[in-house]
Amino acid sequence: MMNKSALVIGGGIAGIQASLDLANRGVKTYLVEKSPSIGGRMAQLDKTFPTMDCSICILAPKMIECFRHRNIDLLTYSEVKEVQGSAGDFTVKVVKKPRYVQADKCVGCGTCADHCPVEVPNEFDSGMGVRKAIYLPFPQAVPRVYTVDKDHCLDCGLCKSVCTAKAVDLEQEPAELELHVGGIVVATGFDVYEPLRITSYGYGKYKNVITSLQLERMLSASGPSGGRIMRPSDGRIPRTVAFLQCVGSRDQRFGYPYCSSICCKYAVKDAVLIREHRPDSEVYIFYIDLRVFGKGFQEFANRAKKEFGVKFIRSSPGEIREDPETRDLTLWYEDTLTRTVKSLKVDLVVLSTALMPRSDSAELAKILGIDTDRFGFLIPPDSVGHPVDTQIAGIVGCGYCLGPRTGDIPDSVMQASAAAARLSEILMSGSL
Amino acid sequence: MDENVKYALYLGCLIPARELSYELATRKVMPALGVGLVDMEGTSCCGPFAIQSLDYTGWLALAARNLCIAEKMSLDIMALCNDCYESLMMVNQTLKREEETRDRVNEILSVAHKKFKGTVNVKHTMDVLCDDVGLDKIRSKVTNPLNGLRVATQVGCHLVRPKMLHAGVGRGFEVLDDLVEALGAEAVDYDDKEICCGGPLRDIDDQLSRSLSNRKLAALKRANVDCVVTACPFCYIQFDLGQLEIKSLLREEYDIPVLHFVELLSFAMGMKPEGPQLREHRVSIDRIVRKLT
Amino acid sequence: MTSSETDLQFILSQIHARARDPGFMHEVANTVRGEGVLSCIQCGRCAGSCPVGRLTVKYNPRRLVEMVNLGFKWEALFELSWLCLSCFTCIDRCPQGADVGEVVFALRSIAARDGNIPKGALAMAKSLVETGRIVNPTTSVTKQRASLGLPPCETVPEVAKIARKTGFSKILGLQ
Amino acid sequence: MTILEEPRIGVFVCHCGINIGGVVNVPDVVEYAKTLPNVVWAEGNLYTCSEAGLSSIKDSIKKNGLNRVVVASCTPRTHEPLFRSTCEEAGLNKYLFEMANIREQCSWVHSHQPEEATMKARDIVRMAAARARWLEPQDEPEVDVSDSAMVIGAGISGLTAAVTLANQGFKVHLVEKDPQLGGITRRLGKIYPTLQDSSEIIDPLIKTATSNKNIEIYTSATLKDISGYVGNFKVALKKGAEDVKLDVGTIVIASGALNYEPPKGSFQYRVLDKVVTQLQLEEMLAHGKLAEPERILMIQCVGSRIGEVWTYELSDMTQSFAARLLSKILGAKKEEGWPYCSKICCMNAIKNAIRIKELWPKAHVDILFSDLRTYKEYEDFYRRARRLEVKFIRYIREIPPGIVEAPDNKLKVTVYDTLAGVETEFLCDLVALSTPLCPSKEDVMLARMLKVPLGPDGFFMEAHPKLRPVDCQSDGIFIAGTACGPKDIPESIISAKAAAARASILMANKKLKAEALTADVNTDLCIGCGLCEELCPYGAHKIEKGKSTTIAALCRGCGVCAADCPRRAITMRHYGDRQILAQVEAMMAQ
Repeated sequence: MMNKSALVIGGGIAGIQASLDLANRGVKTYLVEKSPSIGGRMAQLDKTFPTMDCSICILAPKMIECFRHRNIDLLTYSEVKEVQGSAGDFTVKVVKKPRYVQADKCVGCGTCADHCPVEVPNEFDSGMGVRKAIYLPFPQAVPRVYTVDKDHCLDCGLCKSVCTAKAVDLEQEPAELELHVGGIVVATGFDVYEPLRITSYGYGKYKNVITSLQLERMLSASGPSGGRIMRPSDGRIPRTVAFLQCVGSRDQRFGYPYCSSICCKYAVKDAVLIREHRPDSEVYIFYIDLRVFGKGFQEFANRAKKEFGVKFIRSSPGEIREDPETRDLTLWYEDTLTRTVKSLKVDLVVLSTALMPRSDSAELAKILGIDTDRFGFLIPPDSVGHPVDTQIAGIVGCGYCLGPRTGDIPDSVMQASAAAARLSEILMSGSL
Repeated sequence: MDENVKYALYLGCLIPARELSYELATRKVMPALGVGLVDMEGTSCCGPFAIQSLDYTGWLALAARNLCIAEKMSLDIMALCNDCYESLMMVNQTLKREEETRDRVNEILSVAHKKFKGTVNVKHTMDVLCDDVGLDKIRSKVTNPLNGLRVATQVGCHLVRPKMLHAGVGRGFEVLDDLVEALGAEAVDYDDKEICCGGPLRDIDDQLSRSLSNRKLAALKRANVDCVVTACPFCYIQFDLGQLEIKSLLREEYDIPVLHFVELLSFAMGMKPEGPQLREHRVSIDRIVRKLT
Repeated sequence: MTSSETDLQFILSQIHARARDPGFMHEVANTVRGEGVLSCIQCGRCAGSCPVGRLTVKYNPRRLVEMVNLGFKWEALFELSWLCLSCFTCIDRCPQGADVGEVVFALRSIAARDGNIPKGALAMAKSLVETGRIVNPTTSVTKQRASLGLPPCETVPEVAKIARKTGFSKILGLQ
Repeated sequence: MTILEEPRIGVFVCHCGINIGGVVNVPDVVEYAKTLPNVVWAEGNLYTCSEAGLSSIKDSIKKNGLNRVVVASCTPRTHEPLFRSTCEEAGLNKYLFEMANIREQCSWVHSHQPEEATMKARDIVRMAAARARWLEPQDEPEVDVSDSAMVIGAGISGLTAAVTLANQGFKVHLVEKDPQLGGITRRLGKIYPTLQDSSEIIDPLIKTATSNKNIEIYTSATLKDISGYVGNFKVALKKGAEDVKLDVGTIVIASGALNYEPPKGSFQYRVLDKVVTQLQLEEMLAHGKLAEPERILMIQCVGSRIGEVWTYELSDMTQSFAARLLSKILGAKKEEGWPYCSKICCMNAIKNAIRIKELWPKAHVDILFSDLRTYKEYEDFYRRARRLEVKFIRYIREIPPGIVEAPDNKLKVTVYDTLAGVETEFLCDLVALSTPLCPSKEDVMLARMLKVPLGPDGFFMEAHPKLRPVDCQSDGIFIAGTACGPKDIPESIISAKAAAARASILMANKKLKAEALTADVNTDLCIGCGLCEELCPYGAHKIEKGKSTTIAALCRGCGVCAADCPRRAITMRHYGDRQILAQVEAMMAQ
């Protein structure tokens, strides 16, 4: 007898969509998210391409829907520790990490954070802004419950004393719960490559060389700079910006050989946004092959070129040099289409960095007993005929944890629905 | 450090023929730092780039022959020249790695009654100074600290880059800076520091070769340094002799003294330069010597 | 850096199609150190790094590979490959491990095999085979060495034997 | 329209942390709200949407006998459903809830003018309360959803969608215009990147579909008419000679796409017989109709990415070259084709190149590309081709390759390689043009029949390109596979399964609540002029017995009919004139 319930691991857009489709299909769904809030990577983005929707604005309703859905149990700040059984009858051990804040009492007022004396680099802003040691990852977080970051907490107890709801409980213990589900959806997403090994680009050495995710946070109204693009070195608004594509992607030596397949698109989008933010700015995109495939993308790239005057240069620059006084950057590159070697002075360089597996993906795969490819992404045994199936019946994958087999947000959403369909097939009629 | 480190001294052909200053300084300094040097009998040229390019197997055999001599002495090789180092090191690693190449080369070496076994390693003088001697010991041996001396360094590509490729490890271009600072001098950064001196194009496209060194010298001038030190005899010639050529052909005058690092080290250790050493420098180093002694 | 007048002339000279050897890519790819030509995706990181490329458009490592793959043997062998410094910067930075710096060695060895060696390189090579050294001390230096008690630089006949055996002598046109 | 019972309005003003409270003086707004007509309760909440805030609303409904609720906080777009269901939980009809947006429309945009912002917040709350007085309970009409689906098209996507639905126990009618199943996939010999036979994928699928008792297959069938609405579509089709009528709850469009045929003469296509499309080459390979070639040359982006001028490339070129270029551009006649990137052509070309290289290692294969888009893990595929010595040459549109006949029936192709800056010639046995997938003309008819829109690129348009990639704007209709735009096989399968998932949700729930916000016809006033039927973009109005009626399930509440009815016989539920006027009057009042 099939247990008509499911576990979804990962609360990004893929996990959210899969949960909603399953729940609406009448399947009791447990959504387990490792971090304090669902939302995932999409919540970090400013605008989405090519419609230019505000990312969080179209995501938030879905997050709330998950939170409110009577068929969905939201288990945030929790991790899957053990999985046993087979399709139709899995037993899953989940550990709820202590938030040191009682979810049922916290009203999310933020008074605690106002009083907390500890400031920590904010991972949600990919290290650019700061948050307190008791924090809400971002304003639209779901659930709206604060979390104490014990690694940085001084145990001063200020938060406890100022909390009118008496929600803070610094003695909270981890809780383990056991779930019985019929199927499992893995949607753990991706990490972003840190281009430290590509020394000639000076990331980490030159302040004004940043990654594309850091730029997204800067562009975002709720980001560390309140939607203004600023040079980390002096806060000046850059006039000339250069995007470098394929940093860590299509790279046999320092990164990953595959194409991350979203970088060209978001680079074009960000370039247009920068031109809109500051019309007198010059934006260059250094690409190898401009991969703006998919619905509406080529057309958008043409507009970026014609209407917004974004400059496209087919080249992968050799090196970046920093002027020690002004912190301006000089790119040395060959324009491969005119075959001339040139140098270009810019205020800000944005590295379109590769997407890579979650640091703990191998670990999770082991818990689930499924294979990963040589990078650590989930790999469907038959990636053509059965693109979301893992080699264990009843365990399916969707979103970027399937690696470069996935593309952008629509791909993830489709895979999520497809994954939901696979489980429905199994749970409703036992067809494996 | 181990008190009786010994190395087979591989001079190559450029140094003993043109740069006695480097050889003499090395022969004085290394023992003083507790590094024994033993001369190698009957070594030939290492088979540098020009040759490597023309006949791959020939290059392997040529370098292997020199390695065999060190194997007989059962001593690791210390090479003074970046090209020698690069050439010997790459061949040593290739032959240790690829069996059937090794057999092919040994077959050729039979005409010289030699056989490559792969029992020794190849090091550059700078490696010996950093690994075996160590910066601390060098500091302790400095009797005449070079305080206030602004020194630019030219490491030379083949000391750094092949190592990164073949051994996967290796010091970056900062290796000489560390050593120079150990002598109390100031290591000055300058544009195009990591760029080639242009030496390899000598005799193939002199004009290009010159414009490269010219470019670097201009950068050195901008950084206004007292002198530039090198770890490679080719970079040395390119800068030292090069300044004369550039002066006459491009009408650019720089007058930047060029020294082998080991020379600078010897001064810091209170040793006086000998006659030939001074005469050899086409750009006079008197200024530096006076400053230091 | 903008193209100088001579460079412009050079570009124009390239625009006319020349006789090509369609098998050249294959030949280079199967020569020692030449495999790189098949890994290249023409991203241009090497050209953006090459010290020579910054001074002249006569040498462009990326374009060199493209010319090889198109089969333009003549350009590849005669004009381009000898301008490489072998400073290995391109190898250091190539994201594909295409190692143009290595490919150059393959090209030169092919050129040498066909007896095309620039004067400078040829002189060095001959001196090496005949004396075992590329640079030989002048008589005054020899004296000086003796007076300073430095070991003499004797010639090494074994090198000639080896060179004969590998066929290097023949390449150099020595008996 | 009259107020049924004396309204008892409760106003809940949200601080939203500092988002509102940091600018607007919330306590002041609360006190002000208390002074408004029919407001019997007003309070401030730190976060009205938090569990605390919500329970306070529920308590207050009971304690103070509220029969109208106003929440002054953020946007209804994200939070109205939340507050509505809260009211319902407290036994209050959800249409008696009204929302006032004092964040997006007030505190956020006036963050530097606290006083003015507070005044504006007062106005917004006053207007909301005024409207609340006139709110009426509404019940949402329930529609039965038939648990059978129609899938249009039996290619890889249609088959996948059908099987996925049938496996969940739904009845599926699979309609295919061709005599046999399998669509374009059958024409492919091999599939990238695995290079397995396409039959390995398609045959088992056809077998399961034909053997599944839940699937009714109609081949050589043509759709005649589709009417009705979500849950209750009525389909008329012709299968050969016989007429078939179907009642289905949902529809999946899997009509696929065509392979673009270049016009006669473009790249000498249909002028020289040795110029073929990539698909034709594929078939030649599949059926062993290709003799060992010396050289085959492939040209990418033929008929796709039209209208792209790479001016940035022209800018820096040497004068003499630019001149030659100009002549070419002026000489070249207007390209025909599509503006989008078909995204699968690069991999297809590489696939065939690899096959040729494996069959005849001596043969040369050159691929002329403009950007090589081997996205995702297909980069490995590209690398594999390079290792097999397939040559990739970057050409540009402005200098299209010239093709002429050459002796011993070869073709001479002249190409300008931008990466080498060299123009060169190739003698080849065959030239293959990589043409895009493009929408078929029949899609226009189909779209009209289904009353769903096509996008600017001619493919079916999804409800939202990011978050609803397989839904149509009209409920109950879903898009699978290449009908929505170029896709390769895994992507088609995924989208088909996704479409099935979305359709299954509707059918599994059997019933569907329609929005109460619909047109309401006053039959006493209606003269049956039919203007509403004509204007309604959703076909929600029908004239029956001389009077207009509304099909609630189709009505989107857009209000076009109400605005244009000459007799003012139509009003919109929940947005009646009185309710709107009350708001306007409240705005004017001080």
